Amino acid sequence: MLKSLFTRGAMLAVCAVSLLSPALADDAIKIGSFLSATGPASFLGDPELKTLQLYIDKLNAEGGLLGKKVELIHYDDAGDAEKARTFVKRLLDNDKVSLIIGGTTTGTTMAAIPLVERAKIPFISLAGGIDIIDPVKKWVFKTPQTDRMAAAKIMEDMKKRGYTKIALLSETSGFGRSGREQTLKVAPEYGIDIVLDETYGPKDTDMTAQLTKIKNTEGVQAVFVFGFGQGPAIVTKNYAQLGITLPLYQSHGVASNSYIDLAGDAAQGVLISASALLITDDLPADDVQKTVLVNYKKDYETAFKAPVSTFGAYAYDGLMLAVNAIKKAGSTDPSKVRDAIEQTEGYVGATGVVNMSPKDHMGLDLTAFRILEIKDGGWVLIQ
Amino acid sequence: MGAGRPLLVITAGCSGIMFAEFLQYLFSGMTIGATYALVGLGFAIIYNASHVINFAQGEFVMIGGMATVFLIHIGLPLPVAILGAVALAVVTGLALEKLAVEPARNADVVTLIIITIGASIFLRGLAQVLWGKEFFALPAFSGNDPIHLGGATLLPQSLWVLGITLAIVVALAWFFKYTLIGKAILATACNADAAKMMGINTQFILFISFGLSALLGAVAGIIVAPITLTSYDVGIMLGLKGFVAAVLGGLGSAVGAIVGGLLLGIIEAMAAGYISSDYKDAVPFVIILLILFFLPSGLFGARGTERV
Amino acid sequence: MLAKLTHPRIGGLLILSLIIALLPLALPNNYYYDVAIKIGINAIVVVGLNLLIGYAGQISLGHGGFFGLGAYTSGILTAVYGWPPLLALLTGVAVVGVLSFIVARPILRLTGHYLAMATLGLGIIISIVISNEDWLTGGPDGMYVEPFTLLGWELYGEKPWYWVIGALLVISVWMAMNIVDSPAGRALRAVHGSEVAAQVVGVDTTGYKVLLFVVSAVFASVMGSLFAHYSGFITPAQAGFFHSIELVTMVVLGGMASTYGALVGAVLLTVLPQLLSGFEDFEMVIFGLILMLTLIFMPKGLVPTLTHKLKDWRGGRS
Amino acid sequence: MSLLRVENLGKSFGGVDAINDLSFTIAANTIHAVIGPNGAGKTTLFNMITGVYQPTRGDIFLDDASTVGKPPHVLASRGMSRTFQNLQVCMNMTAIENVMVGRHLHLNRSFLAAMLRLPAIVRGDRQCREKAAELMEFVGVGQYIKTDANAMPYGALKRLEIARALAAEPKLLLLDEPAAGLNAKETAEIDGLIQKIAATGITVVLVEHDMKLVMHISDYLLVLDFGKKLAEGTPTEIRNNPEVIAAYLGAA
Repeated sequence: MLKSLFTRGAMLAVCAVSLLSPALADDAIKIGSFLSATGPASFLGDPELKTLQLYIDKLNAEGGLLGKKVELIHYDDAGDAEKARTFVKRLLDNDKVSLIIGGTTTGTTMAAIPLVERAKIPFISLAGGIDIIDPVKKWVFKTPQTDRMAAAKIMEDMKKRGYTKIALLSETSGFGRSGREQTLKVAPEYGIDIVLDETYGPKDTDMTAQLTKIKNTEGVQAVFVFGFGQGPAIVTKNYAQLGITLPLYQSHGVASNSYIDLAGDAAQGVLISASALLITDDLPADDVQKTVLVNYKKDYETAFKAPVSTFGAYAYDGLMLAVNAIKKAGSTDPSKVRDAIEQTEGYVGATGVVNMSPKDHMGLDLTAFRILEIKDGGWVLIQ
Repeated sequence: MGAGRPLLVITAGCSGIMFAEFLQYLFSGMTIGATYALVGLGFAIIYNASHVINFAQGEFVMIGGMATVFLIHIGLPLPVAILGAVALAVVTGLALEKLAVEPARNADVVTLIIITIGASIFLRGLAQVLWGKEFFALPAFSGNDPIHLGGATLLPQSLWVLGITLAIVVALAWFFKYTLIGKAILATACNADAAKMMGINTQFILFISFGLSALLGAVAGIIVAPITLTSYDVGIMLGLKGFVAAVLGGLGSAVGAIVGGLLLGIIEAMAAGYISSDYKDAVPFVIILLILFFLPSGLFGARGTERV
Repeated sequence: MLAKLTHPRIGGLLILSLIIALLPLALPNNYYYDVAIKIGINAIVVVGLNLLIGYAGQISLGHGGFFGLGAYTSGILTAVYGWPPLLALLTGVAVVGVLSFIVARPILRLTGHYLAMATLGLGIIISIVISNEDWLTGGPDGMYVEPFTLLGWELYGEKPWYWVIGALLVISVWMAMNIVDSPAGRALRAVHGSEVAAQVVGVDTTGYKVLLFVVSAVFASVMGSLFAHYSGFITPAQAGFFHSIELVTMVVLGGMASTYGALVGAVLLTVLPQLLSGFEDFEMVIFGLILMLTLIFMPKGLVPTLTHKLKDWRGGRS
Repeated sequence: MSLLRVENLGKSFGGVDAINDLSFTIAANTIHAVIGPNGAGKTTLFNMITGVYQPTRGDIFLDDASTVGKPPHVLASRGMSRTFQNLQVCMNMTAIENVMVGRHLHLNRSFLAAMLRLPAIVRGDRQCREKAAELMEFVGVGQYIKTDANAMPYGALKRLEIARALAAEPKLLLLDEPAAGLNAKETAEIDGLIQKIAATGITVVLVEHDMKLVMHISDYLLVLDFGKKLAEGTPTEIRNNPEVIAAYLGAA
């Protein structure tokens, strides 16, 4: 037994050496990535990783970039910021990548920022938190809309419908916490008063207690839920169970078909702020994003036989921004690539139209969000 | 008189809402608490047979829910899928005992804890590879139209959860009281050495208890999946809560585990409703610390003096 | 003289110092230094925890909480209130020391799984508080921490940290082994062997358990503080349940009641995720399997089992 | 003056009296035996004397000072030490370390000093180790000095417990069934050992079933039956006590 354990150990050691040593193909362009492909944020990280792999393979099949192969070096941080920090160090110091795309969550992204800033390597984050790009950090960019934008878009819609008193139910995950903070900040700008501020845990399986409280609070006109994963789906079901008839808003954290599948009939009439990807087929032909979205959706769904999600689209935009910038810079020189990303203008992406500037490292405006309503198990564009 | 009436109506309405609110918290708490109770019972059964805490208990819950979803997905009708899932969980439980716990029977308590933690990581990883990382919903057994009761609402599925939990408790009580194996398990729990001398195969008892608690876990996982959804990693939290329930009740006490589970669920719901939804997860732990400080062996745990 | 060298305290420390001194020759870049530093930080916590779990036989599933509390005390006091790092670290020690002392008596009256539950609960409460009070702690997304400075000298970058942590590791191992091989240490091991026997020869077993609980909590707090300054970024996960479990796993995997076992456990569990990262989705399956198999076949942990085998093998030859 | 005085002692477990209204005294420099059938409350009595259990009623005095309410380690520091019916050897330690634990009260117990391994600790430990080795020789397990406790035979472990108890340098030594599980030859050796211990001026109290041993070495006997005192006196008196013969010896 002991002997076999030793052989196993030896094999592992051999594996280790081959895994740890920098890849041999030195002439390839190395793009590093760390995503939460497993763990609580895996349903964000998983499509992100798949998208990166899909399009890098495509790129290579078409002859690569600047005449070189592109190599994706990816590590799974499982949503753990400390793991992410070590993997970023590994990407920077050991794998010597030219650019990093990754950070599924704001927490993992924040852990990476000091390292990329010090290493002076461009970094495109796929996480939502506004703190990532506000204040602007020289080497850090991001592709998803911020949580502040999500809050603003929803508040805008509420204001339009004349709601002034709402209840907020947010998740105690990083996503929900930051979303709550931004909502509390943005609401007064739209003259909206948050009369009840409740939370639920990311692993909670029952939110009827919080919803009962909301139901019994006088004067609430609408409810805004800020969370991702299964939580919002359970909230939606509990909402229907309690027979609450107030309008229910959800954030872009639920922007995938699986939310409708999970919540079932209870999702009828739910309003969300989301990217146009969810309504690709219904988009008017003259919508600027139409072609991009149709192609991405087709590519992804053919390759993985699974419905496309807006999270994968963040990775698509991240990769395209990087590719365009490397092409424009004509090299992988980090500072040239960084400048090129910062100069991105009019890039039509899967999330929105991106116009970066030294003051804006995301480059999206509120048009990147649409208000959708769930009707009969599908998404309908409201505005 | 005319001025008094509306006031009366308001107060009555107010207390009516308060009562309905309380009832709602109670329903939610009991539904989720029943799940904790079943998982806690699984902990108690294995603990009784071997003084092992099986930290992979939550994974049985996951296997129950996920396997049912998967079997329905490949086209089996719900009842068959449920049976299949329970069978899979039981086989996993038995294999876990045979392959992982039995070879290390004489190891330290902490070592066994870590072995079962290793097993739970392994099972979770396997589920993730086999069944994916998404969340799934099981269809409710009998629709989603809420039942209204005293101003509060209850899903038909909650009745299933409470009913099945009750049925299991009754069945277990019968099993322990009237079947040979049941009695043997009790005897082993009471005094393993004496049981061994009486000709009871304690090794076999441990084997059976793993199967039994896997069954309980799987059933819990299936009956709550329509309400709470399921995914490859639901076992972590449910396992932890089940352990809390088992300790709250006094480890090794079946009644304790049931009461502990229900209590835990109700405390959580009440804490979320009346205290703070931010701290509702901390409340059960504060309570359990206080209980352990004053009743070092839980609510129903055996109290006695160690013989030296 | 030779006999002295083969004594585990002296010979072992010599070898450990030698490894720490020579290791940089084999570390090609900062990433490797980073892993080495994390090994060191984990090892020091685990050496302390091993005194409690391995030697005194008291389970704790809550030491992640003390680590996190140390990290956040340092983080908050330096970043938000501008305190000097050393003072913040000592405040962390005081906070953790007092907290662990207050809870130790009621907690350590418990035995076995009840003790496990109570420490687990304590750790979880700490992590929930850290995660919820985001006005102070940055919430679940974590917070940035200033680098460690002492009298105007800034400790920054992997290489200096490597030497600091390396030196602390040698000192910690030396101190831990001193404790084990002393009247106090024998008393503790006797508590594990037979508590009542220890009591009737005059060992204040509760007193020692409390003391050890506090000492191991303080080990964790100090390393939490240093980790916060080294990494520059902390999240509530540092105080979380999984971190606590990870620490206990290091103790058990390496071998309980073996200070070098604690070191080996820290090395393995820190390096393993780095090795397995290439397996992507299979990482968890393989990790779980390694954990199970190791402990099923070596229930006493790696170091005690292997030294035993080595002894047998030597004995068989002579 | 008596070394140990027990007054109206009682102990109930869940309403059942294990010991009831028990009074007796033990004089210094004697060998005192407690006998009685199984379940008579002998071990319970020992546990109360050494502070492992707290009595429900009554009082115990060591050197005329009450011991009730004091934890075992405090009583140990007042000169009491004991062995156990069910072995309580620390199997996670070596044999000699077990004995060294016995000297706990006579050593520098400071944690800080131990952590820094101050010279005083090193010196104290060296002397302690020598003393422990002497004691192991004294009780007749000298050949196990370098052995792990879990590698020793049963008979040797019983003696090791005695050595550990002696290491504390007690005035009063309580031995709970020192000869249980031993063969005739080993029992005879224990007989000699107890007398040797008594000869050094230590007061010995023992619980024992082996009547031959008890009658041979004891100066004085206390007979318990169902938690009550049935008789006490010298071996000769006990041997001729009709009540004892009826209830105990006759029945056996």
